[in-house]
Amino acid sequence: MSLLLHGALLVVACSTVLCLYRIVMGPSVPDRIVAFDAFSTNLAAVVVLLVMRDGLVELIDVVLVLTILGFVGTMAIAKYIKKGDIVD
Amino acid sequence: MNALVPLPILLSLATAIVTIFLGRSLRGKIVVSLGGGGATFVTALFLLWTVWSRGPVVHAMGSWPPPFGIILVADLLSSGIVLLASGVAMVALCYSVGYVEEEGQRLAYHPLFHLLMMGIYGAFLTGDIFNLFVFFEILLISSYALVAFAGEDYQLEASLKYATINLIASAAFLLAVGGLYGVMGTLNMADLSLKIRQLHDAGPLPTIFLLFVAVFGVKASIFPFYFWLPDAHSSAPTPISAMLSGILIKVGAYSILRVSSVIFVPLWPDVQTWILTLAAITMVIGACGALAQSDVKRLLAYSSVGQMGYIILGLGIGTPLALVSTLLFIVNHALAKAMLFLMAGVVIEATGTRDMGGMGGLARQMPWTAGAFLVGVMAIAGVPPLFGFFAKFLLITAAIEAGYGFLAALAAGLAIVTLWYLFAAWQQIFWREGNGHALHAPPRLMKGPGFVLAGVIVVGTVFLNPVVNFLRNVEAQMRQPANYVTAVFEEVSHRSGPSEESK
Amino acid sequence: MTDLLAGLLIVIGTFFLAVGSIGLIRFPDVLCRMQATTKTTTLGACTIFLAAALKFGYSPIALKSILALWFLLLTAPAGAHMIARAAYRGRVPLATHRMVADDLKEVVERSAYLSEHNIDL
Amino acid sequence: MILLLVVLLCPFVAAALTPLLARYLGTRTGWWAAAVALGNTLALLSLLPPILHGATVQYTLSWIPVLDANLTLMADGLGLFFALLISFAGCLIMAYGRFYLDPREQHGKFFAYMLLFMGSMLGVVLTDNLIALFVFWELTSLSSFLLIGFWDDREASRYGATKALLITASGGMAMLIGFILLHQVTGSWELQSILHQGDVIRASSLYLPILGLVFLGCMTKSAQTPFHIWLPNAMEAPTPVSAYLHSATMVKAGLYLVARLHPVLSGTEAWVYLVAGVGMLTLCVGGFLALAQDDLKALLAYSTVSQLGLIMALYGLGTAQGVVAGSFHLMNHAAFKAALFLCVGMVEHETGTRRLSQLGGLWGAMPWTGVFTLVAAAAMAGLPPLGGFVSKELFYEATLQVPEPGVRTLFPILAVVGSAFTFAYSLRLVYGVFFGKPGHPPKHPHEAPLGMRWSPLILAACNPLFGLWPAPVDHFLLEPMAAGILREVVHVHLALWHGFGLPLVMSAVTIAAGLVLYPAWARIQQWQGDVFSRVSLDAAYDGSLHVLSRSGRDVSLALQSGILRRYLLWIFSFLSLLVLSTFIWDRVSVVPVEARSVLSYEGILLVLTIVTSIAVVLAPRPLPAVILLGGVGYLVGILFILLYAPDLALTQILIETVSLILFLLVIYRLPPFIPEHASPGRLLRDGLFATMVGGAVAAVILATAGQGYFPSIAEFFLRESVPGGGGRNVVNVILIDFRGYDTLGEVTVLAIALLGVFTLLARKDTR
Amino acid sequence: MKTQKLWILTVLLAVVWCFLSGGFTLANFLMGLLMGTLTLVCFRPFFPWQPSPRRLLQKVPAFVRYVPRFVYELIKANLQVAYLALHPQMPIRPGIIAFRTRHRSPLGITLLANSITLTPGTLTMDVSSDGHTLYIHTLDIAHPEEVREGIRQGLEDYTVEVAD
Amino acid sequence: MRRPTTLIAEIVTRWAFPVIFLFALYLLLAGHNNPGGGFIAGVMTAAALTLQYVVFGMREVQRVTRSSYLGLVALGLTFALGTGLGSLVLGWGFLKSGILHLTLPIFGEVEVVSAVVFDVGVFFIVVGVTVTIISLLGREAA
Amino acid sequence: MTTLLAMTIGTLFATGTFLVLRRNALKVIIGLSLISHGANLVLVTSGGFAGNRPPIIGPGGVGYVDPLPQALVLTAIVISFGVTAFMVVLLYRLYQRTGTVDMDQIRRLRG
Ligand code: NA
Ligand code: NA
Repeated sequence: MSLLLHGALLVVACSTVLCLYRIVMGPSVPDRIVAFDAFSTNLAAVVVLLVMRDGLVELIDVVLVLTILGFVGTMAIAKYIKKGDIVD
Repeated sequence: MNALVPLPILLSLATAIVTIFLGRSLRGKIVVSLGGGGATFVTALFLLWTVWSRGPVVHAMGSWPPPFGIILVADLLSSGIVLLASGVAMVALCYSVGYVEEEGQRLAYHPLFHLLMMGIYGAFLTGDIFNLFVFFEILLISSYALVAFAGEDYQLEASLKYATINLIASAAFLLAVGGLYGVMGTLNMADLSLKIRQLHDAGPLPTIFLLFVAVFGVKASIFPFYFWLPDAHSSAPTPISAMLSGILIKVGAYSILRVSSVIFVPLWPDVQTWILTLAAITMVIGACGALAQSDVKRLLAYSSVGQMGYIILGLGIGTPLALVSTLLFIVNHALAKAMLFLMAGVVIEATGTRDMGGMGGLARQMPWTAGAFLVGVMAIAGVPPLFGFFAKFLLITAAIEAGYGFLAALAAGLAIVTLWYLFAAWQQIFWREGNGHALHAPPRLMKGPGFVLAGVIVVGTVFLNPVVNFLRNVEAQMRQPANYVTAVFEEVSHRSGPSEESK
Repeated sequence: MTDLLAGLLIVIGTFFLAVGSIGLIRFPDVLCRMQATTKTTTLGACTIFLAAALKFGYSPIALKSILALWFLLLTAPAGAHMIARAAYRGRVPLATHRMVADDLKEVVERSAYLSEHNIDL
Repeated sequence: MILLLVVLLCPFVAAALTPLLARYLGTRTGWWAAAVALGNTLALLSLLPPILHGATVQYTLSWIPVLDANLTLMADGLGLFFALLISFAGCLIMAYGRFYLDPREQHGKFFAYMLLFMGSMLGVVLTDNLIALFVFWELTSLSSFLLIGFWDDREASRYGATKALLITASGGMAMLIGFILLHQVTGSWELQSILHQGDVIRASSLYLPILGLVFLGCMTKSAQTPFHIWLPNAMEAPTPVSAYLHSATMVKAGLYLVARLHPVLSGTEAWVYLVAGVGMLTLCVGGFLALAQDDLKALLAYSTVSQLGLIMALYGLGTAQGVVAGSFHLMNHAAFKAALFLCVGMVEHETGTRRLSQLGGLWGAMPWTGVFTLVAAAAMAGLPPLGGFVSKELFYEATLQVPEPGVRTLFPILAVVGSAFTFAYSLRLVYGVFFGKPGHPPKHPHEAPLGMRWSPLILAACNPLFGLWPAPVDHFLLEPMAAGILREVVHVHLALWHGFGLPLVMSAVTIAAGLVLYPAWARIQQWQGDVFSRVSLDAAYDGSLHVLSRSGRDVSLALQSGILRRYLLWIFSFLSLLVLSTFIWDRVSVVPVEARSVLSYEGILLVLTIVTSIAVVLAPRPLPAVILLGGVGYLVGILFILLYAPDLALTQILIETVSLILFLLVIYRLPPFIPEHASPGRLLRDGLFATMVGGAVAAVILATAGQGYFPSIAEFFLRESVPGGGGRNVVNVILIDFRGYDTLGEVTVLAIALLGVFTLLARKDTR
Repeated sequence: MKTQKLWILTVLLAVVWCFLSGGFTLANFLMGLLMGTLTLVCFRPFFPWQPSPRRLLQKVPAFVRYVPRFVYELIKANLQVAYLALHPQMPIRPGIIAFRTRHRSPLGITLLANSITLTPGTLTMDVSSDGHTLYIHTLDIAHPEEVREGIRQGLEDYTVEVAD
Repeated sequence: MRRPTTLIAEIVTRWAFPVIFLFALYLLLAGHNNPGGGFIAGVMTAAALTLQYVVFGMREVQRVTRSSYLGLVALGLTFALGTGLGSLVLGWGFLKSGILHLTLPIFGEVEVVSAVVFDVGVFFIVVGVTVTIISLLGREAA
Repeated sequence: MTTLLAMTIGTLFATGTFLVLRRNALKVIIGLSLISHGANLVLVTSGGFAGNRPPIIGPGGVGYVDPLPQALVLTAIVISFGVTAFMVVLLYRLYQRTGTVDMDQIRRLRG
């Protein structure tokens, strides 16, 4: 199980890197937001995996927070992007 | 009695809260604000009296014993400077009532002022290095807000630059605190003092000490960290300029004094050369800047840079005499520079310009203002018999005695330059033929405070002996960090709170 | 048994997360990329949440995982919808050469026209 | 004796009262001031008897005993002489001033300053404590500043005031350092004690610095070449001020101090060469300059310079004879020069001009003034039977008996040359004003009012008195004074007729040479004009101030460029320099403590953080930059999880989201990133700086993190959290209990931020 | 106002509270009721939705039918995306189609829209201001009407029963 | 009236909001024993309110809440200062926390820590500050 | 861990510094945020990495990491948030009044 979790963490961490690639490369702002959203979801998964690996009950709140804030953040960015900002 | 120690801080906070609650009621805000300032001043008096008669007083927050809980320590140095700060603050507050426009006072002026004071008192009183960071931030952010208070372009600009530079300093502060904690495992200054004395190998502590000096140097506006000062001090609303120049920059000097006299005592030689070098450059820079100014507030601001150079120089020389001179400089500059700013505000109000070229001939219409301004000019320039002279005199003596002939000569030479630009400024403002414009009479509340400070300077000169004697006691107490440490740890045995019961 | 199931779910979840990210990289325009993330990334995360719930049984972790799962399912589509809308209205270049239909174009152009001329219907 | 204190404080108190009294007294304020001075004179006279018996009068008022800075008052012959001079001259000149000042002038201010000066000057000569002496010394400079600038609407007055202040204060500063060194050698600030330690001082390695620095102070105050340049500009002051401060008293403060320190500093070659040398030089330079002046007050100013040089030279000879001669000439000079100033004042008052080129033939219109001037000028020229003649003879005699061989021939020659100039300009003064062609003054000349004539009369009358009947002077003034200087009993016997000798020959030569020089004044004037238009000490003074202020402006403009980035470059580079220096000089070692290895995914996350933060830098627009910043924040939150800090992770992620929204709300209104137009060189430089900062920070971390020289206090928190704080989340218990004070501060910061934002946004007006 | 009907919301919130506090105990539930009430008191106007308990009960069977259908579509969707994302040629025919929905309640529209987003190849992009037309981005359109029909039968039939 | 966002966003937000707020309350109350605390709860609440602003628009939310958050800040500061001063007046020194052990019928053994009041003060301040700043800026941006 | 973290923090400081040295004031503020992230990480790093469970007292009470730096960082995070918020608004106002965010043009105060 621990090995599996370690592997899973590795894969998800790499997947996070891919999200980052999209955040950095865009090309458009909505691309970045989508990537950002995926990024935070991936991070939530990372945390859950960590929780499972170490049995740290205390960290589970972080998952909820990440999920919630991913949503809040996405909504906010989606609302406040300007036309001029959409395309780089 | 120990409960007296946190009172200046808490009173300021309470005053701020009440003034927030008062919403837009102008009269109520003014009454509460002045009342709170006055109460703080009285508390500070009591505190100093207590410390004078009983020795250092320590208050453990939450009754957690040091080094675990945060403690506030009132020794002669801290309680003395708290009194000084609260006095100047009271004067500046009275001035503010006449100076700050009604809308500003209805907005957040009063709470911000008291929160600034809270930060200042906290920084002076705390005995915990991280808590010092917190209070620094309190005083800094309120000063950013106050500098930008009237919302003019140049104020916003000054505030932004001021904040940027100080944010970097804050990061460096955290770096230093982190380093210190990593090495020493504690944050309490007294505990640090004890532990550092036990060390045989200083390890990375010199690095940390220098970082602290640099961080506090930003607050004290030492070269090359002073860039924010001319902008911020000249742009702020006048009573805030008075507070910033009079009191706030002293926090930096005070903190250097604290960490070097309590915590890093054995490491002093590692930083002394740096401090002396930077202080010397700071003195020169301040003089250079002041020579170039035609804006009266900017001139005063640069003069503050130069004066900080003197203050830090005395601190760097570090002999008892030098430290007494530094303390005397602090007192002198706090009173005189605050007064000069306040009077500059009066003059600006009267003439409607900050450019000294546009003033002139005011001595005829405003002889008392001219006189008070002259007292301030003399005090800063160190013209006898005012005690600014004695600060300068002691500093030069100390430098010579310690073998820093060059620094003594530099200090003396720059004193002449200071004399020159200040007297020239005074002449420009008060002499010459007036430009014939009708003067706008400033409210009485703006003139009175300056006269009070001028009076304090004159009376202080007459009764200089008790002042110097007090400062020598302050210095003697500072020189014996053991007293400080003992006072802090005696606290443990004295207290018995609920935590004892639970053990 | 639960461990085995949880392990399986972890594998599935991880797989979908990875796929979501790959889709995010590979798809030609923002709307297609969104298709990848809203579905696969959300499902991947949900699967892993479920795995945690399964692994820890009736426990605070499980309950919170389920809550997080529910929350994710509730909000992810709404978020995607908001982004897609903003993207389209902000005229993000789409892979139009591959698009076979666009029913929204006319509507958006009309509303843009209305708002440009300050017409409030 | 407390009388001493009364005498000293009386002028100060009177000065403070004067502005108030002036409201009632109006133009009669001068009488009040003169009365104060007269009272002082009488009081001081009452001290004469004990001092004649060789005693000193003392009184100590402790001021700052902890610094040994007390008001130790001491009157001996020297001090009392000066005090009498100051009070008596003050009395006469203030009485004169009452008429001199226009009724519309600010009498209150004028006499308040005059009294302030009188008190300060009395302080200089009556204190025994060097610190107190310095205090009064500087106060005389200050009051001189205020008095020169009395007509502050005149540019020249302000210039003169500043010049006098700067030069005398600079010298004062040097003198202060000299005093400090003197204190180091002798261990005392009291002259009583210092004056006993002549041998110690002369033997000390600090002797030369002390001599040089203290003498620098005396030179500036007494307008010795090359610091004489302030005195002519000081003539912009009202004439009573010139008479009082700039001829009779203040400029003699330097002489006083030289005399006072004579016992301990003289007796070396350095003393003679320096003091007498400077004095002689000043004598000649002053005379040479005086002859060519057109402005009467400028003529008198340079003449004062010259005469002060003469006295300085006499004191510098280091002989008892020199001291006696110098003291006597000092007395004479006070009498004739003050009289001359007052006379010039009357001429100016009545004719409206001081220019020799506009004056002439006034003898008929102003006979009294003419007589006074003639007598005083004759005394200055050294003609018998006046006091000036006697003192000049003594001067010659003293120069002939210099012990130092190097100057034994030079000094007499210089003495004659200087005196010849004196003769010449005295002649020019009298002849140019009262005889010769009538001039064309702006006002129709007539005699000055009677009240104005009394003071010059008394002063001028002193001159024949000193020459014809010197015995009382010998006995009551000169002997105690010389005794005070030399600290031994001196017998003086002055006589008008000295018998034939070399001095008399020299006097004859002087008069002859003076008569030769007199007609040459116009050519000398032209020559001086030519030279000084190209090079002069005044130009050097102005130039150095100009250079100073311009370089100040250049430096501050270069540093305070207004460009934030430059400030930050300074700060960053210095911070890193400080940090890195310790790794080199203090040999701080970088040996990281590795308590934990890095797991693969942890590594990835850390690298991801690094990459993301670099991506922030590369972001092309505000929005991506802000989103990437949020990404960094989230990643930092995840790092907190890796470091087992759930509270931190929560806080970090929350704060990051809220910050993101804040940024969004603002960049919604901000313009896009402007192109930086940064050259590759600048980018490289910034990159290097950034790397240096990052490296310094990393070095600090590696050197400190987890080094743990002592066990952390954290154990206490872990132990006490549940029993003492009632919570299992130790971080939270620390936050709201153990270190609740921090948290209180932290939320206060938030509240302040809000107040700040509130204020910023409440100001509705926009550009 | 229909304050009396708020209790059902309070109970729902209490359940959420139990999830949060890590267990369905009486103490937690009571605390949850308290907190739920607090929430409703503080932000009362944010909750215009007033469910009646009876209607809620009526919806249970529909909900039970909807959930498995939804999960099935969800898994199908993911496999499809995985296939498309990993396929070397990426055989997609994207496009945006308008879809008129039978839903009239906001809740129903939202439920449908979210379900569409989470299911195969479709993503709700926009909704017309009257709420009756959904604009759906589709990854692989063979024929627009086919897609519409798929949504109608695959999801809308079920969601209409649940929430309308 | 034009919608600031869309119907879907509004409905989802109506469902999400109470959960977020409850979660915030949970973090506030659990903070002494679990991750959380006044600050975290405060920001969480602020995030929830921000979500409302974003989705429903500034005007609508202000119509609904109507309250001044500046007062909330002052109230929070009063709480924080009050707990400190309370213990100071009682002679325990500033900010001394008291612990009360209670045994209640259903809840069992409950520990009431006075410091939690302080934490609640922190909560108020954080909510007030964050929401006010965001709404002020939002009003500017609108 | 220490070394890699030191590198990470160093990078945060370096990138922050680089951004702070840009002309655009927004970049400056973003740079400051990066620097404060770095500073917060410094604090948390300072205690070293002994321990492998969060400082929440539970059964089997050993192996907790040092809680004090965490508390300090929390305070520091909040403070830097407050200051950042203020600065962002300050920047906004400055832009409103001067029409520029170019720090090379915001230089009325000099000399
Ligand atoms: Na907490
Ligand atoms: Na907290």
